Amino acid sequence: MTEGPLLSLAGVHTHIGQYHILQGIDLEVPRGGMTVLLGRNGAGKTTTLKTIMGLLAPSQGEVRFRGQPIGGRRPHANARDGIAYVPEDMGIFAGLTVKENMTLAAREGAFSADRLDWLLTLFPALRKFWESPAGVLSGGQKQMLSIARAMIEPRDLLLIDEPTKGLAPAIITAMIDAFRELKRSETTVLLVEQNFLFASSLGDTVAVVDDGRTVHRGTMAELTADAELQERLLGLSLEGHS
Amino acid sequence: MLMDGLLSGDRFRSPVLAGVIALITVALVVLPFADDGPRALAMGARICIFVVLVASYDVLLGYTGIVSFAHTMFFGFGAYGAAIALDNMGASWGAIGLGTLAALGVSIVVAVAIGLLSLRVRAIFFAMITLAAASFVLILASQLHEFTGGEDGITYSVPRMLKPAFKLFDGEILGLRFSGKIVSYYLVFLVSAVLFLVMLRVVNSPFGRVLLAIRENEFRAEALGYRVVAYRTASFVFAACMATLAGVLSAVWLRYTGPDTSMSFAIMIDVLLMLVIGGMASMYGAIIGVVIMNLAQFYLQDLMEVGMEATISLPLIPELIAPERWLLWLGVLFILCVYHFPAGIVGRLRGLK
Amino acid sequence: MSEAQDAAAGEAAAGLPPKRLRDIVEAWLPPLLVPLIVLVGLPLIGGLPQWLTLTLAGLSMGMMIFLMAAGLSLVFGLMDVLNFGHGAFITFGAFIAASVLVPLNAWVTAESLPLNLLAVLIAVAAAVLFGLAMGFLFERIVIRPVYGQHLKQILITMGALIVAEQLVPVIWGALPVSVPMPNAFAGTVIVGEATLERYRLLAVAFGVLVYIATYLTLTRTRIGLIIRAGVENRDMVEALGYRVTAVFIGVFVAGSALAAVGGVMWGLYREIITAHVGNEVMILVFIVVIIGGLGSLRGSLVGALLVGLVTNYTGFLAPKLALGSTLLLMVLILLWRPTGLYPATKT
Amino acid sequence: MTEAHPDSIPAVHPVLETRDLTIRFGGHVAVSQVSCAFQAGSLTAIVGPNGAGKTTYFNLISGQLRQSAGRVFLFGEDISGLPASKRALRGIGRAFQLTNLFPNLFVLENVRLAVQARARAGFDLFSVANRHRELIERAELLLDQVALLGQAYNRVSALSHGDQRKLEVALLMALEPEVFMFDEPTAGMSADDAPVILDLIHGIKARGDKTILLVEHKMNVVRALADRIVVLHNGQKVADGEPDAVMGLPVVQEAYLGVAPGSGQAAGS
Amino acid sequence: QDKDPIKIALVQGTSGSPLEVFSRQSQDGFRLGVEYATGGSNMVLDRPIEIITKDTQFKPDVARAVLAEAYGEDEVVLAVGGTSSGVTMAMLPVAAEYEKILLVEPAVADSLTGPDASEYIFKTSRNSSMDMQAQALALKPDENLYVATLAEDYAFGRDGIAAFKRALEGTGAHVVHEEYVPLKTTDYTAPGQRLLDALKDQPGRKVILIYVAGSGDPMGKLKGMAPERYDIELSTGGHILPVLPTYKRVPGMEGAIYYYYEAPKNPVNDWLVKTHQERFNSPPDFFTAGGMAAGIAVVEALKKAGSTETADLIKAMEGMSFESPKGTMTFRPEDHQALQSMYHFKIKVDPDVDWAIPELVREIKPEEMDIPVNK
Ligand SMILES: Nc1ncnc2c1ncn2[C@@H]1O[C@H](COP(=O)(O)OP(=O)(O)OP(=O)(O)O)[C@@H](O)[C@H]1O
Ligand SMILES: Nc1ncnc2c1ncn2[C@@H]1O[C@H](COP(=O)(O)OP(=O)(O)OP(=O)(O)O)[C@@H](O)[C@H]1O
Ligand SMILES: [Mg+2]
Ligand SMILES: [Mg+2]
Repeated sequence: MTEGPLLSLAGVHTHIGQYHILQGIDLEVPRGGMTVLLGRNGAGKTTTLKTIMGLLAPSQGEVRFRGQPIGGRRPHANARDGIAYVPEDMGIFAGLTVKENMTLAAREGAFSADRLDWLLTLFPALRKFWESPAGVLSGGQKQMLSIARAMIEPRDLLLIDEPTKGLAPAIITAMIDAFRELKRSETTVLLVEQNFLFASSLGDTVAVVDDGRTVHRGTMAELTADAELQERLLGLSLEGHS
Repeated sequence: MLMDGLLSGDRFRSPVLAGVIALITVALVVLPFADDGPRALAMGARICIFVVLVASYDVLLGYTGIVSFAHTMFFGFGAYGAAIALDNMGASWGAIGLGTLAALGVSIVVAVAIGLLSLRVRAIFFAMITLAAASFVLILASQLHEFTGGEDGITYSVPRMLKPAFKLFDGEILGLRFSGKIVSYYLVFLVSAVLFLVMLRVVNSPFGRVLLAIRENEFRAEALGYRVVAYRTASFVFAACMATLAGVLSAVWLRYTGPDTSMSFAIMIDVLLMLVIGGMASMYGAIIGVVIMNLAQFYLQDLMEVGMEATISLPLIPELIAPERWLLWLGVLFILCVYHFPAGIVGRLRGLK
Repeated sequence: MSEAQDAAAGEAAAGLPPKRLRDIVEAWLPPLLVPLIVLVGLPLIGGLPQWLTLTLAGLSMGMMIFLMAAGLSLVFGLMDVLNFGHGAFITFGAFIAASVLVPLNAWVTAESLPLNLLAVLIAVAAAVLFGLAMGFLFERIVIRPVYGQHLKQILITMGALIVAEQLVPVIWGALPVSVPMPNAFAGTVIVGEATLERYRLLAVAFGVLVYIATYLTLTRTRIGLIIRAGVENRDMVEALGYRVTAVFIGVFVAGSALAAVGGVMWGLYREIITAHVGNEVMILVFIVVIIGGLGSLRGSLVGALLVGLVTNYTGFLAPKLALGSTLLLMVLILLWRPTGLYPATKT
Repeated sequence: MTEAHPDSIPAVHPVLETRDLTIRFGGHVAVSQVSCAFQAGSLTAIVGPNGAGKTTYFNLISGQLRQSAGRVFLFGEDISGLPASKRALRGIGRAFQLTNLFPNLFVLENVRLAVQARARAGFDLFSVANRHRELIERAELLLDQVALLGQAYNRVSALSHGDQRKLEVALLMALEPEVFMFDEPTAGMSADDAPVILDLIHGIKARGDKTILLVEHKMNVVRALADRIVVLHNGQKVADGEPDAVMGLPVVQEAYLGVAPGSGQAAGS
Repeated sequence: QDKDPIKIALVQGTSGSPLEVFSRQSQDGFRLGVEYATGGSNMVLDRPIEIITKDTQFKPDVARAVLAEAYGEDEVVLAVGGTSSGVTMAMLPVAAEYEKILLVEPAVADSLTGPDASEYIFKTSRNSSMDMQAQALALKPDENLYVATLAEDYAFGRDGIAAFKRALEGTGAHVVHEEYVPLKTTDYTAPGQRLLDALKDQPGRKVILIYVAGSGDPMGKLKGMAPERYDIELSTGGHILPVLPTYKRVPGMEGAIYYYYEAPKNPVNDWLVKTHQERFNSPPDFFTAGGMAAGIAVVEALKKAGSTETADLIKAMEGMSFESPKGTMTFRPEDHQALQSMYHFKIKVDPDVDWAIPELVREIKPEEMDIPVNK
């Protein structure tokens, strides 16, 4: 297997219907690290993840996974190849129980007991509602289910779209720990996140998207250190606001 | 401005569409002058009546998202109302009026009952309940044959003014003798036009917008303060009344009413076909769908006859395009329509730049 | 679905504070309905032989309807696809039975149960093959573009139905066709004073077989889960690594094959078939599927048996009501349980 | 900061009050005997862990769910039996946690529908909707306020997640209710866009006569806006009071913020 | 100018209903009839006959429009049709309006020559009264006969049973039970049980008379309930060829049939059977025979009238007798119904024939039947 980034996008364009949404995304996700994708609402972050997962087909440019081009490959093939996806709308199956939701994610059959235990300890609510239809979960609990589902089996690459939205601070703290643990197990993560604190405490590298284009790439350390850069790229003025 | 008012501000949003609708309207107006033969007139009148029927179904299906299979039942109430009144009271305008009122009364009661009882259940259940109600009424019509003439239907006569023998005035205009047939054609045309414009107004009113909202997301509509069941029932009743009036028109025009002209499931399917081919959630779609289907019904066979004769030596093909198989091709057209023009022909025209 | 919609739906199912007794009754009543009606029927009908005849006929008619409804229920319940074209598969199944059995006349008329049975099995196999092939095409051409859109499904499958019905006379000619009944199934079993056509026994056996096979497939495999999830969110199931498309085709094709088998059985029962033979029973089939609760196989079975019994009993007790009886049954059941006897989704 | 204090208004009745509000789902009690009164001009933040019952509490107030026990009062009147639509018309406005819009209608039409509901013009069958200039202008104004005017003629289904959240808020604003209920209005909103919404909420509060309920997990937002915090935990109200006092309570620190008492640092802020 | 063709319209449903095939049989028969009656020249009054077909699509409104078109625009001399009674009913007034003849074929209902029919309506097809009278005669009714009837619950079914009972009047036979089932019934167990219950304890000869149109098979289903246990016979009218295979279950059953190609013994029928076999490779059926009768009637009427004027034609046709595949038919002047023979049959099963053979017992002549005039 080649060295180099686990996932790379070069000059990716994506259309949805007649709309030209992505207009040149360049991205490299190093193996074993966590890359954070930042950008304002409507910038094209979600579209980028969908394009990688195969839910949208790029109209131009290259998507490579382990060096192999995968642009336009069907999502199930990507999933079997080791990519897991936590969509923005969580994508849980409301009519299925929590258990069934998880069962579907464990494609190889039975759960690994340890891993399940680890996830259920991380998200205790799931244990409580194990046999309930996922539709009755609270907003945050659905979010937890979606994340747990993506992590139930070891995967090489996790694509996660805004995991912390709707989660209580306590859970977010716990999740930071969990992600650190994941990182130790060599799982690569591409994260879209608005919660800068969460992102900055986990991310190694960052890319900022605006108007369907990558406008900045660099390390997280660089970005956290440079307030001016933050201001320019992200308008991180929340602190001073209210 | 006047035009805009008549059309309730419902823009064509496509020059082709505007042209086609204008053409159809003009064609319907001058039709008797061009061809006062029975087939042409029958087609013209059928188009007018079905425009009302299909448009009223569009209010339900396209705008409110209610799938009902009982729409022709209301059409039948109207037709039988007028027919039974004319049959029993003799050919008078009073009979038509009374029949209409009685039919509207029945339609409103039945529509409110069905609406309140069952508009709360899931769409598919509602569809089944209406299907059940419609087949029940159909059987009723055939069992109450003293009243309805059963399968044979009722033949009756209409006020003198509408009979072929009647002359509105002596002499001709542009070569057309204004017989009662022509008078009743124009009567049908005018009433249909008015009903159509009324429906156009309603779907473009604030009420119409609420119907769209309910179709899209009834839960949220309720949360905004719209009482969904009330609106749905209102929409159902309104559409039922319009269908009833279309039924009256049909009864007066045909001078015959029977299950096959008014209530049968075949008409329900025709209505569906017309609506979908024309384009749902657009009143103009109803016009286009009705015209296309009627042209097909009256003339596609002739075309296929030619085709069959041309291919008579080939295997299977002449079988497939025998004139009797015109329904087959209509079915194919229909599938292609749902497939390729999900918004019907109107949607397609509007999509063109 | 939005959270509050879920919540509202959940409320309906979960109900207010648990009332123990009521819960128990609610849970046990549906399966008990059939024996209950059979029991109530006896004093109403009066005579034991009449009651026995009607009950056996009702149950076996129910089984035949179930055979036709099973495919629809499967497709409807698992894939949420409302296939108005289902009737076309029944029709084609029946015509295929005729086409197979007529040339096999020697076997059909032979005085030998194995030969008779073999003839029927060949007809069934032909119908299954046809169902598989047509189902495949149907899914690709007609159904594929309209997953998740009920309205369009109704429309497009109706279009397909028209086409299919029109194709029958092109293929088989416009005259009614007779389906020869194999010798062994032609007679009647007489039990005391009660009678039962032998053919109905075959139908019951077939129905039970199909029920068990389908039930096992659905519970022993993950297919049910994948499909249910896929209906809610296809993309997500794909993203979990399943080839939803293939699974959906599989289920649809299986449903179509079942319909065709139902058609064979129905064609044999009707003896004379026309292009409308499938469509004629569709209202009944829809009613059964709805009474049962969308997509529940068990529900369809119970629903079909109920319909079979109720039509036979009312046909005997009050013939005027016979036709309305199924509709009435449906309305009553929907008033009691707005989502049918066995609602498939648990929310 | 110009804050209207609850007690500065002569409160005959609280605007909104719940008494012993309870709902059970089977055996699970999602909201348990919550009693709370909300005064005009106040902004109350409702916080609590995921699954604490916040959204369910909102559903009970706005009528999406029917309580198993307890009562809801609006201006002293018992509205517990009213359907959601009637409550909306009486002034209970609600934005949803998970976006809940009319996906195939234009963005403008979404807001227009809400404006029209407010104007009670729904059963107007015979006027032309497009001629109600005042309704349309009002809708446009609201879209402008949430920075969505540029998208007015896009279909909602083509909006990004964050933009849909903004529209959700615009619909609530359009209803001009007496009680505003926001369920995590800024979830998924970028740092650029969230302030727009927070400004709006702040603007409503500043008018001083509206009652605002806010569910929010971002502590900095809560601190900046709320003048009272109610904490729900396992469906029960476990704390209620001034922000600083409530945030200091051990139960909040532990169960909600997930930090050992006293360490004072929360990840979500 | 004399060579202008004489136009005749066949206004029948050829699409949209299972009955469409009957229309086509009828049209084939009509052409054969014209051919036969003109000696193969297709000329009458020295003018060629031109046949125009129009599809009613089984829709009354379409039917009226195309019939009016035929009369008004195509200027046909007369029209023949339609197939279903309801649609034909709707066509009647059009004939009166255009003052031209409508020859009803193959629709059956009595009401087509009833009060709504004008002087312009003639009918070569049989009517339900004939079916039932013949059926009654085929039962050889006497005091010893006990009948229970099964029919569909609508005008057609009830009228048929009424006609049947009329036919039994004065014979002393008893109708002990009338069972009506909803249209489109498929399971006949319940009505069958009621019929058995009603009949089984009666004395004498016990018969269940089945009068159900459409393609359902009540006879087979009733047979399945073993009525012979109680010495109950079944009896029903004959049917078109494709349905006759189902009669194999009831060997020996007797009833009356409208037409079976081996039944009538006359030159017209011989020619028809031979020609049909040659051209279509199958024996003729009900509606081929009916269509042929109509074709012959039209040609004979034109010949007799010597003109194409409607008034002349009506005068010529009233009381006119002509030879058809079913022997001599006569348009009776009172209601213009063509009186005709029916055939008493007994089912014979021959393993080498695909269908059950309704073997002729005897021809029931028109004079034997008392067909009411209900104008
Ligand atoms: N189905 C669609 N049709 C048309 N445009 C779309 C569609 N889906 C998304 N878009 C547009 O694509 C752009 C990018 O959307 P995307 O969802 O990728 O943004 P995002 O960066 O994830 O934003 P957010 O932070 O709000 O989730 C937006 O401007 C959106 O309006
Ligand atoms: N219909 C229902 N049936 C059963 N349980 C339900 C139902 N609706 C909600 N619940 C449960 O009630 C609890 C409260 O849910 P709620 O949505 O109110 O939480 P929340 O406080 O809004 O959480 P979050 O912050 O995650 O949005 C949850 O545990 C949920 O699973
Ligand atoms: Mg996004
Ligand atoms: Mg919540």
